[in-house]
Amino acid sequence: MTNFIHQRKRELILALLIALLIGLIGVRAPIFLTLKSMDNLVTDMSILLMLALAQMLVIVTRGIDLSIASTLALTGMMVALLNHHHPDIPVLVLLGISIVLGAALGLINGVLIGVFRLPPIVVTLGTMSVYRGLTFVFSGGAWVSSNDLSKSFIEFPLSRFGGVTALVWLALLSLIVAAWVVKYTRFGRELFAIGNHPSAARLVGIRIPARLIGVYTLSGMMAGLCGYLWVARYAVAFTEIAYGFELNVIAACVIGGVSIAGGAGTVVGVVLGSLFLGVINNALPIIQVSPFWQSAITGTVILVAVLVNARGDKRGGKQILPLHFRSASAKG
Amino acid sequence: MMGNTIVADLLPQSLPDQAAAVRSRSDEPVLELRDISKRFGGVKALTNMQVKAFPGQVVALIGENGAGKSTLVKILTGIHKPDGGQLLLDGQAQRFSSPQAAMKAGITAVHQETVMFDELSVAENIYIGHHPMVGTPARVDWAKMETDAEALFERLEVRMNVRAKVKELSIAQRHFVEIARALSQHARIVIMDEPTAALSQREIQELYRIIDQLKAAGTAVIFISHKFDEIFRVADRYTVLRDGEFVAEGSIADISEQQLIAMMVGRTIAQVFPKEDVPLGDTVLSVNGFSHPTEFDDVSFQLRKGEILGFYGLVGAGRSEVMQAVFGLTKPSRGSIEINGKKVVIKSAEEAIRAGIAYVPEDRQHQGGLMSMSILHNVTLPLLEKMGFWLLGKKRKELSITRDYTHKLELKAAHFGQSISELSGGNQQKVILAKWLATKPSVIILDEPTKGIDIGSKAAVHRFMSELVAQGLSVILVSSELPEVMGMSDRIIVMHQGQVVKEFARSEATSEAIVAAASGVTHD
Amino acid sequence: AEKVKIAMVVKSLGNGFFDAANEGGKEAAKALGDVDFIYTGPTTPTAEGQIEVINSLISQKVNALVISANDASALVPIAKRAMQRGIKVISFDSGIAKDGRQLQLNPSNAELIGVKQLQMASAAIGGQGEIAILSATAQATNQNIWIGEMKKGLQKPEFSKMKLVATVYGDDQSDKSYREAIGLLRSHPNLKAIIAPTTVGINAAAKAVADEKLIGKVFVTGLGLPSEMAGHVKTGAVKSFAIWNPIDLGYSATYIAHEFVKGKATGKAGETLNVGRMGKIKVDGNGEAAMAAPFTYDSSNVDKFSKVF
Amino acid sequence: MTSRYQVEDRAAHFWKELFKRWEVLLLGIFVMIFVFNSLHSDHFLDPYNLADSTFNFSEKALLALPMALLIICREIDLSVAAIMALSSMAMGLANQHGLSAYELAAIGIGTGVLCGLMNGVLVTKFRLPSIVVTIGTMSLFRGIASVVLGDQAFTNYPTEFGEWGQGYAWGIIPKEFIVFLVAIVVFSLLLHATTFGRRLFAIGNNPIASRFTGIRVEQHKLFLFVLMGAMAGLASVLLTARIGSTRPNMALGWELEAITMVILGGVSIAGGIGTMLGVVIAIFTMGMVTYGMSLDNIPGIIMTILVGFLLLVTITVPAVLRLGTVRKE
Ligand SMILES: Nc1ncnc2c1ncn2[C@@H]1O[C@H](COP(=O)(O)OP(=O)(O)OP(=O)(O)O)[C@@H](O)[C@H]1O
Ligand SMILES: Nc1ncnc2c1ncn2[C@@H]1O[C@H](COP(=O)(O)OP(=O)(O)OP(=O)(O)O)[C@@H](O)[C@H]1O
Ligand SMILES: [Mg+2]
Ligand SMILES: [Mg+2]
Repeated sequence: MTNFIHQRKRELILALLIALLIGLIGVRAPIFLTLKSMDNLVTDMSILLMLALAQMLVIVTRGIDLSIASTLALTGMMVALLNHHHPDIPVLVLLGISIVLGAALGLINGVLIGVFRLPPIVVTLGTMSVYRGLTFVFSGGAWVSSNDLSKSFIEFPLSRFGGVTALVWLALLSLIVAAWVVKYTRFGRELFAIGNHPSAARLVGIRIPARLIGVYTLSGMMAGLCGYLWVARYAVAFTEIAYGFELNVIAACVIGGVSIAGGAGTVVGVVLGSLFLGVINNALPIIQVSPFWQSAITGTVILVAVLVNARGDKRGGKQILPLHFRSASAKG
Repeated sequence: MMGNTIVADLLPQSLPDQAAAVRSRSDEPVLELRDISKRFGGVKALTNMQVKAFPGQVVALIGENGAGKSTLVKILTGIHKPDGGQLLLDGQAQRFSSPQAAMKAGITAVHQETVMFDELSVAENIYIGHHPMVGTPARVDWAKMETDAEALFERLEVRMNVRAKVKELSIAQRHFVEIARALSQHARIVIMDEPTAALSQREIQELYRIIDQLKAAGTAVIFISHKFDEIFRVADRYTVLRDGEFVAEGSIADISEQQLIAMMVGRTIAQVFPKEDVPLGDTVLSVNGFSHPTEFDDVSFQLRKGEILGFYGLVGAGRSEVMQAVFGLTKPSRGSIEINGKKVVIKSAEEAIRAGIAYVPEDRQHQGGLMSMSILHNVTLPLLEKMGFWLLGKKRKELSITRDYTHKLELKAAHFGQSISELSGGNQQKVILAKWLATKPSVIILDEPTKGIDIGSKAAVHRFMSELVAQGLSVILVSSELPEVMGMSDRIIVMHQGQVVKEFARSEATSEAIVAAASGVTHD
Repeated sequence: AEKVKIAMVVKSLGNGFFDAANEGGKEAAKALGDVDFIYTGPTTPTAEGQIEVINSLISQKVNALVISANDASALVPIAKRAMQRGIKVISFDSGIAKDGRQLQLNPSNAELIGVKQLQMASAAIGGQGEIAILSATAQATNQNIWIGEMKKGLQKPEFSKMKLVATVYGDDQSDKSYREAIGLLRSHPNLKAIIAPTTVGINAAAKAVADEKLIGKVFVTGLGLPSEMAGHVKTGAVKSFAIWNPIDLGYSATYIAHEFVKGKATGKAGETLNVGRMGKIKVDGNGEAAMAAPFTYDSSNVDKFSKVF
Repeated sequence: MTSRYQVEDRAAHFWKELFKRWEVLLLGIFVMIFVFNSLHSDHFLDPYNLADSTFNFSEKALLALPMALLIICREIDLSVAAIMALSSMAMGLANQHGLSAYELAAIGIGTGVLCGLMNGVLVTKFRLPSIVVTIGTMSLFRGIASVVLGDQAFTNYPTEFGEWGQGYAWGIIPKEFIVFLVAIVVFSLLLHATTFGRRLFAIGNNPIASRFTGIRVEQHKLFLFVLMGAMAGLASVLLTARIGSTRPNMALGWELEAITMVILGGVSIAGGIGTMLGVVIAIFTMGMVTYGMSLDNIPGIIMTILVGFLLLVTITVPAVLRLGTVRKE
């Protein structure tokens, strides 16, 4: 038990903080504590959580995927246009298409990073611009708005099964899959090994390129899926959707204790990190904090969270993002 | 071999059929390399190299730094692809397209670099890359992985918590994890690239025992070391290489150390520890009551001008930590330093250098070398302060300093603009030594200065130490090699668990007494 | 003869409103015959982006600039430089400060726009109850002017039973606007109407009301494009909304710019401008001219217009 | 004592190596783009137009130069654009009290220094990864500007102040551009001709070994963050002067543009490698690409595709070549 507390110290602190925060907000605005409000909160944070889970797997390998928001926008726009022009394609098919499209975009990242050994931050910075630009090209800069979209397309994310929205079900499913991948698959375990010591991972025979291709494809897939969900949920698609959202996703991971230096991170932490941001985003309008304060508060929260997380964690030789193949040639 | 490892056959000795089969034709090499060549850009690492490994025998690969030993290991394990030549397994030609292929073929290695995943558990470190799987859909079988790992350590007779994260282990414990990993893979051929470099005397004995177990089970072992006592202790055969080329091979029983050395360096080396007597001067450095909350306690010693002061102890005794505190890298909780009788406060390495102290760290990859910088920039780095703010037009001066010091150490490199990651382990160490000598210190602390250095260069380092003290420098030599400490030191301080337990004058030092003190045996 | 190069610089590309204005501009160019019409703007609605675009237009030696500004004062220096080089500068929709343009063409009059929105809200909720405003970014010039006008309007007796309880900003991001709208609905259980004088905001607010199952209890109104709003009118989340005709606005601005280039207009106070098919418009003392009152759309006409813009 | 080995002073194929260098490749791209633009557009080669085009990138370039130093040192600062907004806000506040242009500039740069100090302290004293710290301070700095400004804008800066951002020297060269040129010289010398610069490379290469070699790693990093802040403050002074107005959303997204310039310039994101020459060529290349395209009225977002593509291609081509040679072995 004490061992458990010791190992899960970060998560426990974070969970306590969130409980405290929810309590405080509840005192100020009791309406926040209603079931309906909570339902709205979890629905609202679903997309963030799904993307953060995928991003965690990427960060664990010492990588980063800055292109997710652009991937989301591009696939969202594509399925919206598809729906506009061919309203009879069933939603489930569109869902599948968005996943495949996202996977293809992620695959490009994966190949550049895994096969050509390019730094993830640079590659995804590049594809971030390219994918966002392509969204503009395909849409001609025009909106696809609710009137252009079919009813079933728009309704799916918020349709309820057993009283819970489809968004939340999908997030739960992603959560279970992510937890399984991390704990019980070779793929997941090897991602951790790669992040811990890339050159050593190569020496024990881990196929790093294949694993990296896999993880970036997965990240793209998730972004693609969220692309459909986002567009359907807000019933509109345009070039700028989810602009800058990748930073929220990374912030959720970081708050959840995923080490940007790679090799460490837990699914529980990511859930808590997403919840934290979700609570703040949802509560500020409700407790009527001046909108001008929101950005400053979010920034402070991120800083406090990393300060709390970082105590006692002295990893030397940190880099912006350590690379996979750098130390491979360093001999000893 | 993927998912169905059985505890009972983790160690080859419990594979009677295979072992018997192998033993029956032990005059046939299980592994043979023929005419292997490998270049890295312009560097010829190996030219027509050949090696044979026989089941149940240990073959020692002997060669100077940069001779190509590690490169050979990497070819054997599928990490590098040879440019030419043949690799025969049981007489069949093979090509390894990947590390997995080599592993499947039964070849595993304990590499010269540490291959450890800090955030993962001990058990997982052993099975990473070949996790046992169970069920459909297949999932990692944690329970089996942990029991198997426990069984492995039981066989090795090493105590280990297999659930602990590797970052919590000591250096020696990590080494056993690496060995356990090699054993976990049913290897028929186990390669060990300088496995003893970081081990203490007692742990080395453990390793010998494990190697004997492997031999008994019919495993072929390829053993790389620069220490001849070890080679003569464990090896059955030897293969010597020089500058990437095959020189000779044969049975260890038929050869002497001197002959091996001669083949290896292409000449004879007169004396390995040429300590010259130098008259001792006044005390230059005096450390009084140094303490640290966790690493060491109440350490005091004096160093005189022209003296070589040896520090001996088992790995983890805290010698490095003391030296790093003297050098201003960590803050002692108590204690003071006097230089030339004057009290000084040293709060950073910069101040230590200014006070005339140099520290050559033991971990050359992380603490010593700037791996992707050039030889030139590595050597002149600590001198920058003296060069002033502007560097314009000082390249010639930098070059001449670099040339001077690397020349003395017999550095083998193509040019000074080469980044040191391209050098062999031993040559990297020489660059780092050159860097510190160039600061012209009055006290130089050498932490395992000859770790991983070949015998010829080792002699050069020792000769150089003698020269240094002859010029009036003082040297602190931290070493885990008993012959080196005894051969080179005027005085020997022995540490045990963070404390100075005994001090020996050169005349009264015997290896038995020193080892006993280092192991914490008190018998006064 | 030499063609007249007229460039329309909008707040950002990919905005349905400005795309429609572009149509109007092209129409005017065609009608005038001797015009080379350029439609451009930055990708994100920032003043710096617009300045870069204007910089390159100056290099191309266009004859006139027709600008909807992201920041009234930030564009003044670059617009002045354009004028120094003999380029006519006209602002439309969202204006440049007086020094930086020769004429500002308002789509309508700010007071009319403010009052119009109050009227629509009042009609939807029976004249009384709590209302809130969901704006774009806190910096948008025109938004702030209209919000100011609405606040003034609320002092009038006919709107006295309506109470403005909050003004929030969705930054023209759909997720933020949506979340802000939900926040409004949560924290003000008695809220009757949300006025969103921005196309992203009105969409998000309508979606939020629909998702919260508050259709019929809370009404959304404001400024939006028929093509984007038709769906929400059908669900009943929006009873009516308003917008001036952006095609006419683009047409007029382009037409007037041509008049300036040809020396037929100067922007003096009291001058009467000839605006082709739109008739004549008078310049007021501030160098501004107003086009027309905003037009109201509801279920009776939205389908017809949604095909146009 | 003589060594058995001969070590040359420098690589035998020194000149051959030189042509494989990133900077040479980039220079080639730059020349190609320049020639293409001149042939394609009549307005491009006009000296006044070329001079004016520098307005579009001079301030971003001032961010890119210190960013290169930070990245060489294995750190990054994503908050630079937010620092610009906060500095501008501080100047706007000061301006309301009627301070002179010089005092305003001092306040702008001073605010930048304070912001940089905060980043630096969080990174060096608390040992937090800079990418995380600066994501946080990015929100915080812009947030403070937004709290203070609300829905207002600060305007009415003194004429003399505006002249720094809008004015020309000798009637043709923008004053901003001259500031940028001076900064190029200063930063190039700092990185390549001083012990300070050499130490930055060492730190980027191996911070632990650098510390063991007597380099005060943390102080150097702290200084770089402060320098970055100061330069962001300077960029803010110029931008505020140029547009004469302060809003919380100013310079939005510039941090990524500055980082793109640095990476395009061949600075390794892993630290320890890079030259100022490369960064400067990259800045001009990007400037000319976007200027050439904007003369064709190509929308900015299409330009971002091209810049993203350029970034991917310039890093991929050497990687593909490298992979090719590895295969051959
Ligand atoms: N990745 C590489 N790139 C370039 N050169 C290399 C590389 N790996 C090895 N070399 C060169 O190949 C030669 C052989 O190196 P290797 O590491 O095999 O030596 P070694 O015998 O293991 O030496 P040591 O005893 O010092 O470990 C050296 O000259 C080295 O510089
Ligand atoms: N339990 C441990 N967990 C993690 N690291 C350890 C542990 N024990 C020792 N180490 C590390 O191993 C290295 C060697 O230990 P230390 O420096 O204390 O011993 P030493 O007496 O200097 O030994 P030597 O110089 O022979 O290696 C140090 O870098 C230390 O941080
Ligand atoms: Mg070796
Ligand atoms: Mg030690």
